[in-house]
Amino acid sequence: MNFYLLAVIKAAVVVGVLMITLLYLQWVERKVIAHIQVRLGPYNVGAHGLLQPIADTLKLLTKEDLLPPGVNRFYFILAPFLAITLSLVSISVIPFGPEIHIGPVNTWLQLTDLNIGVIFVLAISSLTVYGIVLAGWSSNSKYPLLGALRSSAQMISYELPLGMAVAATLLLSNSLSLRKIVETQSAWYGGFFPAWNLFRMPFPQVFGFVIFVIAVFAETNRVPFDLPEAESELVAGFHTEYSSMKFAGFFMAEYANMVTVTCMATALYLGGWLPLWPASMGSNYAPAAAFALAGGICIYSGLQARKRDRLSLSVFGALFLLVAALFLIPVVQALLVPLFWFLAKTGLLLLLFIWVRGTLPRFRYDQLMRFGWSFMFPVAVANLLITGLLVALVG
Amino acid sequence: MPNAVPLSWYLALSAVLFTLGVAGFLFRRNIITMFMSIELMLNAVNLTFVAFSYRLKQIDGQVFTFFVMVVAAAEAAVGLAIILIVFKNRATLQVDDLRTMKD
Amino acid sequence: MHHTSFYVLPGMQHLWLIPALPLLGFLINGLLGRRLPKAVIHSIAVGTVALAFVWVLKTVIALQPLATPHVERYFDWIRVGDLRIGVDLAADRLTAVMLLVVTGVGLLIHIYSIGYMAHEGGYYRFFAYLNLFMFFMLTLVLAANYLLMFVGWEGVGLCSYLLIGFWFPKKSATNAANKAFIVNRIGDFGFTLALFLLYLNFKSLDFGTVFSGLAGWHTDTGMGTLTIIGLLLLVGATGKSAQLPLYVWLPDAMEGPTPVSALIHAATMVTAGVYMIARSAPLFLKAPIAMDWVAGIGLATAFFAATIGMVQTDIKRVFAYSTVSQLGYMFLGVGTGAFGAGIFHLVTHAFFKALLFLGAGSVIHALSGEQDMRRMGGLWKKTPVTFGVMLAATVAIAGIPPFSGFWSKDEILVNAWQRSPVLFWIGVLTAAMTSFYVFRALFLVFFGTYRGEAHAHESPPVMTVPLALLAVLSLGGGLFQVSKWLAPMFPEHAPPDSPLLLAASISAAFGGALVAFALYWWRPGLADVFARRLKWLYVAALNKYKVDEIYGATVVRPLVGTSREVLWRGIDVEVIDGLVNGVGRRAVGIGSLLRLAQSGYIRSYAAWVLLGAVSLLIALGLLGGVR
Amino acid sequence: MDPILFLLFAAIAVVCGITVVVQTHPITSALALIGVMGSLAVLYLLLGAQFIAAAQVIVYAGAIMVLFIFVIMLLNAGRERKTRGSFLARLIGPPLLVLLLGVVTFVILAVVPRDAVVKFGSYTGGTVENLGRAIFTTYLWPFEITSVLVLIAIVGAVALAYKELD
Repeated sequence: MNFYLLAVIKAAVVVGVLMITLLYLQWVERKVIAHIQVRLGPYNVGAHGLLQPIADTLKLLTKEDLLPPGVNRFYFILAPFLAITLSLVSISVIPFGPEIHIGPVNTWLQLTDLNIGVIFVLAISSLTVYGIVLAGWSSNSKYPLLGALRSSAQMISYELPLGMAVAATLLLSNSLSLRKIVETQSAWYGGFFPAWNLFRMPFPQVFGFVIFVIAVFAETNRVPFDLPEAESELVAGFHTEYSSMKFAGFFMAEYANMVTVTCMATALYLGGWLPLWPASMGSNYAPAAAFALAGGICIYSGLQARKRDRLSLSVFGALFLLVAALFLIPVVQALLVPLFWFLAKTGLLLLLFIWVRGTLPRFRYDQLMRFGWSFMFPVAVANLLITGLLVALVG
Repeated sequence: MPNAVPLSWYLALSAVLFTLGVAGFLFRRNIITMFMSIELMLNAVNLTFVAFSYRLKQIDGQVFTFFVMVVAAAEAAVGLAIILIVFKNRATLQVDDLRTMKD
Repeated sequence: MHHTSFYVLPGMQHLWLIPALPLLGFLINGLLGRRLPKAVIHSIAVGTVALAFVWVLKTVIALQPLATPHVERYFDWIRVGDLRIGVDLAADRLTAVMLLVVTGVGLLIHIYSIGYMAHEGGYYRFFAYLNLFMFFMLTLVLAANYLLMFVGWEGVGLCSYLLIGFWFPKKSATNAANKAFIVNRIGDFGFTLALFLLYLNFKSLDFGTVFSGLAGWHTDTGMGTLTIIGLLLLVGATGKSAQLPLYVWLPDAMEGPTPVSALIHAATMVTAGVYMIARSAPLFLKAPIAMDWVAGIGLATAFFAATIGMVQTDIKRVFAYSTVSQLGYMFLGVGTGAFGAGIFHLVTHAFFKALLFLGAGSVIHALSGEQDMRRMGGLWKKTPVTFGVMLAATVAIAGIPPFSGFWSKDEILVNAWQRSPVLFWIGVLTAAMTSFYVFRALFLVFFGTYRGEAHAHESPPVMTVPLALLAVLSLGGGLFQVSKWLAPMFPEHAPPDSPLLLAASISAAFGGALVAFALYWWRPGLADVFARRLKWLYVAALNKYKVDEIYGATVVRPLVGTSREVLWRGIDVEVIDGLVNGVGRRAVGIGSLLRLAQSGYIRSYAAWVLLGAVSLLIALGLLGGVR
Repeated sequence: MDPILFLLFAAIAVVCGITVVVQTHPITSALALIGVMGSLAVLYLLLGAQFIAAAQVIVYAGAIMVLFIFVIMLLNAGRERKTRGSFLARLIGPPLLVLLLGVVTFVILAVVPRDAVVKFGSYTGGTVENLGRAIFTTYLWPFEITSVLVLIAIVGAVALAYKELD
């Protein structure tokens, strides 16, 4: 099968899935936060507000795309595109799963595997700052400018601990290709305990993982590091002046970045598509079980839910059960189980993002900087040094 | 169309870029732009390094490029700090205004 | 090039450690001494020297029997064309003797200095200099080629300069230091010329190469060349070893602290000339004329200095002239082909002369700075230990058998007799005079009634213990069969020691002692009587024959005059300054032109740079390399 | 395929380079310069220098140019004024530039053999492994010294910036 055609197909699939994910990630976030705050969240547009994202998108599309006076038109328009493009590019090296065989076709569940994949992602993420900076500067307005300066400073400051943490995992996996990094984590300690970099001997990357997560919170300008768009002081930060689709662009960019970094975390620390326990112990049936459980819960809660939810919930339940059944088919299993594991891990991390947003207050700017430079950075360096030392001694 | 590029094309490209850098240094009046022209020249030279490293199938050229990058980073840090001070003291970025050594 | 790298011979002895250790001490004290407490300073200084001494012992024992020279090549120092000077050290029997003397006596003097310098300023400076001196002296002794030897040679000169001028606030001290340095320079000039000639004729400065190259020299022309080389070396030696006519610096050198006089200006440095001639023995043996000159100058110096020494009243000066005279003895020895005897006398002299100086130092210390013998006397009660060691040293130098001085001196005299009886008789006379002035000093200082007013007190043990050790060496030093041990190195024609000669030298020794006894103890008045009778002679000797004044009139003043009138007023002011100022003026003129180019526009400068770069490119690309 | 890629990115590089020079607004020049750097990174990839390509993006585009843009934004540097200084540069500049380009091209054409071609993938030595090995063995000393240089630069920049602050 033609290389280019295959590549195009894969790209199409990935982008499509990603777009839907981005849409519904917002829905999930709103729902979860709502429930954290004991609200219902979106509820009326479609069952449980399932159509809310689409409605929002339509709204943004139809809104007037206004260009404030005095802006630097070219950069003002360029900025959001830059942001979203850069945020989408790095997804192309993420390995979602192992090599699969569909009839005559053998392919990896990955767009492309660079032998410098990790560095590639770092490089791209080091560029994302431009979108924000340009937006802030070209808006020709003080809040955006301040927000842009803040966020770029913040990104640059947190890129160092990020890179350091990643470097430590590279020492363990001894490769820069994300695919190989995942493959090196496929061992089992004692036949059942996963040798993910998170638990990897000689030096489990627990600290590295924590640092990584905190750093990407800052990289993606998420709570508690969302100062660039700290509405209480900067209105909406760098995208104050933006409206309609360009605003949506930044929005998407932020969520795309979230997805990317969670995928990175999964691949670097959580063993990518590898199961939590070996297939010999029936990990292949975990998806089925999980979906079955979810379906059960839905149906059960549907049974004694109010009239309006009764139908929708049981429909969901049925769907879940169907998926569970699907996962029992060997062929499908072979194809989708790794994907399931990958998405499960990523999804949990995304939930963490949302959860934190619902829980933590925002940092003050000086706190942010001090934390980044005088805590994160030293810890990351120490982590790197210890790892290197142990690898040199033991490995 | 042959599926290969003459090495001389790469070198020619770097020559062009270098000349552009020099031109920028000569004809721009803004310190920052001139500084950027210098970076442009550095990049041009890097290209030749890498090209020759390809030609000789030796890594050394790339090592030099690496060093050039490091030095460029250091130079940018200091140079920009200096520019900040110049602006602080003179409130201008126009090189032609900065000639107190003369008068 | 095997010797370009630090390669290890079978049985590598790491000779380099011997000089390196004192150098280490010098570095530590010189750099940090200002902050270190005195205890640390002198323990470092003494410790390093002690270690060096131990290492010397170990090496000498390890290298037994040392029949052939043991050479260690470390790395190339100079390599120009066919000239190759390596940093090579060599050890043979001669070196071994010198090493033992230098480190051994040096160690004792270091210890002594702890007590002597206890109350002086610049404590760390003093010990740093001493260590530096040890470094250079050991380099001189260990060097395996003339140039490295010359390095040590100059180095010890430098240290001697620094230490003579140790009390630089004293004008006389600085003058003495300058004098020593300049006079030595004259000698070194001869040495340098000798080195050039050696290289011209042997294409090398390695001892081994040069001496093996000598085999092919029989022709008279060759003899001529060798004679010239020998004479030039002799000039160098007369400078360093204070022989006629360049001895004048040594008496003044007594301005330095007494331990310095003992170490540098009695025991070690001043004997460098003797060592150098002995080292060049093969060369001198092929140049008999030069040999005769060595012997002649040696004997003349010995006699001449002795006459001066007889009448001096400053105790240190007496011993200074005595040193000059004894050095003359050594020259006489090596000059008459008795290299072994010369070195033997060098060793014994190192013992008793160091002892004399240290003893004198102890006396001066006891009398808190008094140096005039006329204001001493009767000290044997107050400072018994000092008296005892001084007595030992006196009998040793006077040649009273069976003490060390007698043996070495006797050997030299016997060899002198071999060459010609005249040499012998003058030598005996000198020996008598030597015995006279040392006993004179002894009587004046320790007997009779005390003529000074300072309150005398015995020195601390840190000073007296080294003295005692040196005393033992001075008395028993004759047991070291140095010349026998060195015999394999030199064609020693061990002459029959006839009873006549023996009697002559013994009687000379006792005669001198008796005369001194008579004049300064039995009939104190007699001395002045003699002085009045032979007034002209006495005064002449007392004023050191006005040699310094003569030099001043004939050499120094004309030199200074010409320098001032011609070099300074003429060349410097007119020509050089004129040139400089002229250049300056031109520069201003040119600058005023160039200033037009300085527009103050960075980009103009950039344009200039570009112009230069492009023209360079054109030069390289079109005229140069391409195609 | 190769020539297309090369020509494409070479064209981008040259156009961006020209933009750097002719544009009077610093921001534009800066972004154009980033463009040059990006396309050069691609060319590095074609030359089999993957790591250098990535480093090019991280260091130049990601760090150095960010600094530049920072400063431009901080000083809010607008279009440059037309000042008529340095008559000389305008006088001898253009001919010299032409000459420079001419000479260099001539030399290149003269020296580089015709058969020297670049074929994507025929040399992939620029891996992180090789580069790291070279840096930490052959070029260890330069590398260490460079670290000192960077330290000095940091200190210098901080010192200057402080002065700038108060």
